[in-house]
Amino acid sequence: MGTANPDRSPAVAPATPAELKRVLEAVLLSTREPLTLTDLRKVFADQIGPEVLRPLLDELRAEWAERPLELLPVASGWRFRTRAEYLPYLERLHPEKPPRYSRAVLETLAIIAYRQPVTRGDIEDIRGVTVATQVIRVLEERGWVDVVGHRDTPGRPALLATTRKFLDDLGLRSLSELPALEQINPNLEPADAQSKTPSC
Amino acid sequence: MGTANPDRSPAVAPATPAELKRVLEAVLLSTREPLTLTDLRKVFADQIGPEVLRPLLDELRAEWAERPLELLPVASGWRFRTRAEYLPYLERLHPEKPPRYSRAVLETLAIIAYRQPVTRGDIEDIRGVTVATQVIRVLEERGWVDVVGHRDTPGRPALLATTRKFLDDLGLRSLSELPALEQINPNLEPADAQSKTPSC
Amino acid sequence: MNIVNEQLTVPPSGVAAPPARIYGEPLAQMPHDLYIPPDAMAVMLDAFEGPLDLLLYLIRKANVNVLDIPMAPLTEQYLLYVEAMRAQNLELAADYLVMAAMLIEIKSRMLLPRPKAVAGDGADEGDPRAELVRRLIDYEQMKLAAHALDALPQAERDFEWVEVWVEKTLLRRLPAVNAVDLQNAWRGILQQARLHTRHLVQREELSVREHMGSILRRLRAAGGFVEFVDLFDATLGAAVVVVHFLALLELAREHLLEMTQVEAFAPIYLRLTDGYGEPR
Repeated sequence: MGTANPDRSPAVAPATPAELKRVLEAVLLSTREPLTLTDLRKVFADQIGPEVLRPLLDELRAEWAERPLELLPVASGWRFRTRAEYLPYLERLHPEKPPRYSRAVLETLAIIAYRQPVTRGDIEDIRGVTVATQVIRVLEERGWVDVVGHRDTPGRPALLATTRKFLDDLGLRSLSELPALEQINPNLEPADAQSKTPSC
Repeated sequence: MGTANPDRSPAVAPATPAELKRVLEAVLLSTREPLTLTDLRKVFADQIGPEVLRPLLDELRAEWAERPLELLPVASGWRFRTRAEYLPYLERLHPEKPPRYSRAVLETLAIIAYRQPVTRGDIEDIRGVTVATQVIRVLEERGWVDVVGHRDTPGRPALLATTRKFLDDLGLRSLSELPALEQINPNLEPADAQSKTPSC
Repeated sequence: MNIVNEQLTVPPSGVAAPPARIYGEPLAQMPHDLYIPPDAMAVMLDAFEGPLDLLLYLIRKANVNVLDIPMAPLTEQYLLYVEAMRAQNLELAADYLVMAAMLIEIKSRMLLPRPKAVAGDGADEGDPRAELVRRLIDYEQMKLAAHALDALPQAERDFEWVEVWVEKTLLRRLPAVNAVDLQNAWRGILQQARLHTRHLVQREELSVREHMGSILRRLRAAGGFVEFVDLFDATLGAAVVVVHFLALLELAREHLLEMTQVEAFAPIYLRLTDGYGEPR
C-alpha cells in the first residue's frame, strides 16, 4: 500500500534540480541539528543519491556566498549560520555577554584538542599546575569534551577527548582543520636581535 | 583577537538601505522569537526610524516571495517561517506517529467501500448503531466519499460511494483490489465450528 | 631593583629590555621592576597560569635563548617572585615550589663539571636543562594553540546557528488508512453483527459496485439523462462491458435509475430516478 498517504507526502522528491535545491534550503534552514548527506537523502525518501545532492549543496553554498548566512559543512553535517559580522547587531538584542573562557580553560581545551586522548595528569604535566575539576566541568558542560575511556594505569584515570559538538561549534569538519601548531622557535628572540645576544 | 572577534561595536548602522536590509535579514533569520519594530530599532541602536524599517521589511518580504521561507508579520512581531509545502520533507527527518481514524469512521468507510452505493440507513443497519453526521463528513472532507445519487424511497436518502481519490490514496487501481471478504470469513470462527453455526 | 633584571638581560647594556611579547595579554602591563606592591601581586598571581608560565615570562622578558637558559639569574629571579607569592597565597605557591626545587637542582648540577660525552653518544644529553626546556617548549606550544583556538569563530560567541520557525500545524496530518484496515473494520462489523454469510462480498460483486457508482456519477454529470449506448466503451474489452451492464441492471433493480425506450429499436435512455443532476 505504498502511496497510502499522499497528503503528507505529495511527491517523493521534486522533479527538477532547482526545486530539489529549494527543498534542501528549506530543510537546512529549519532544523536545529546539522544534517548529514544521509539525513538529506531521508528527506527525499532515499530516492535522490549523494551524487546529486553533493553538487546541489555546493551550489546552494555559492548562492549564499554574498548573503548574511553561510552554509557550512561541519563535523556532523551541513548547517546554516549567521556570518560573524552580523553578531554585533544581534548582540544589541541580547546584550548578555557571550561566554569567554579563562586561560586555564582555554589551555586545557587546547591540550585535549591537540593531544587527545589525555588524562588530567597529562594536562597537569604540560601546564605545570593542578587542573581544577571546575575547568574540566566547564568544558564537559559545554559538550566540547567527554570521557572516551580509561588509561590502563594505577587509578585507571579517565581519558578525555573533544566531541563532535566542539568541532561543530568552531565550524570545523575534523580535527585536521584545527589551526596548525606553532613550531616554537627555540630561539625566542626576533631574528634581527639574535646576533646581538649571545648566550651567557 | 584577530578574525574571530570582529570588532564588537562596528558602525551603529550600515550606511546604505541595501546593507540595512541584509542586517534585518540576518537578524530575523537568526532569532527564535518574532521581532517587533522596537526590537529591530534596537538592532541599530535606535538610530534608524520605523519609517525606514517598515518599507525595508516589506521589500525583504517581497524578496522572499518565491523562496522556501516567508517573512510574516505575526501578532508579536516579524519572523521567518518555513512554507507549509516543505513540511512533508521536514517530517521525513522526524517522523511522527500518524493519527488514526476512530473505529466508527473506519467501519463506515469499509461499508461504503464494500457495499456501495449505500445510504446512511444502510450503514446503520449493518453497524447496528446510529452513524453520526460527523463521521460521514470526515470522509467527505477527505475526498474519499461522495454522494452519487439518491434512493427513490421516502426521504430520498443520499447514496454514498467511494471516489477515485479514495482508490488513489489507498494505492488501489480499482475496488476489486480490496481484499475479498470471503477470505476473512473462515477466520471469524474455527473452521470446524462453521458448519455448526449457520448464519442467523 | 634593576640588578636582577640586568643579570638576566643579556647584554646588560642598560638598554631597557624590549617589552615582553606575551601575546598582548595583561602580562604586557606587568611591572618591569620586581619590587611589586603586595596588592599588585594578587593581580599577578591571576595573570600567571603556573610556574611554567612564569618562567616563560621571565625568559621572554630577558630575551634569552630558551635552549641556553642562564640558570643562576633565572632561578634567583624566579625565587623572588615565588617568595612574594608565598607571602600572599600559600596554597597556590605549592606548584611553584616544586618548580623552584627543580630549578635549584638544575642550577647546582650546572656547577658540576659536565661529564664527557660517552663515545658513540655525541648528543648533548647531559645538559641538566634539557627536560626543563622540553617542558617549556611543550607548554608554550599549547599556550599558543589555546590562543589560536580562541581566535576561531565560535558558536554563540561569534555566530548563531540558524533555525527558522517551523509551524507544524500548517501540515494537516491525516490518518493513514490501507486496505487491510478496511478488511479489519469489516471483520469487526461481522463479528458484532454475526452476519457471517449474508454479507459475503466477492471481487466480482465489488467490480459491479464500482461500476454502479461510476454510472451514477456519469448520469449526474450529464444532468441525470444519458443515452444507453453512450455508457459503454467497447475498447475496454468484453469483460468490462459485461460488468458495466450488470451494474446497470443492478441499479435498475434497486430503482436507482430508469431505462426508457419509446418504441422498439428506438434509442434507450437512462434517467436518474432521484431527478438530481448537475447542473440541476
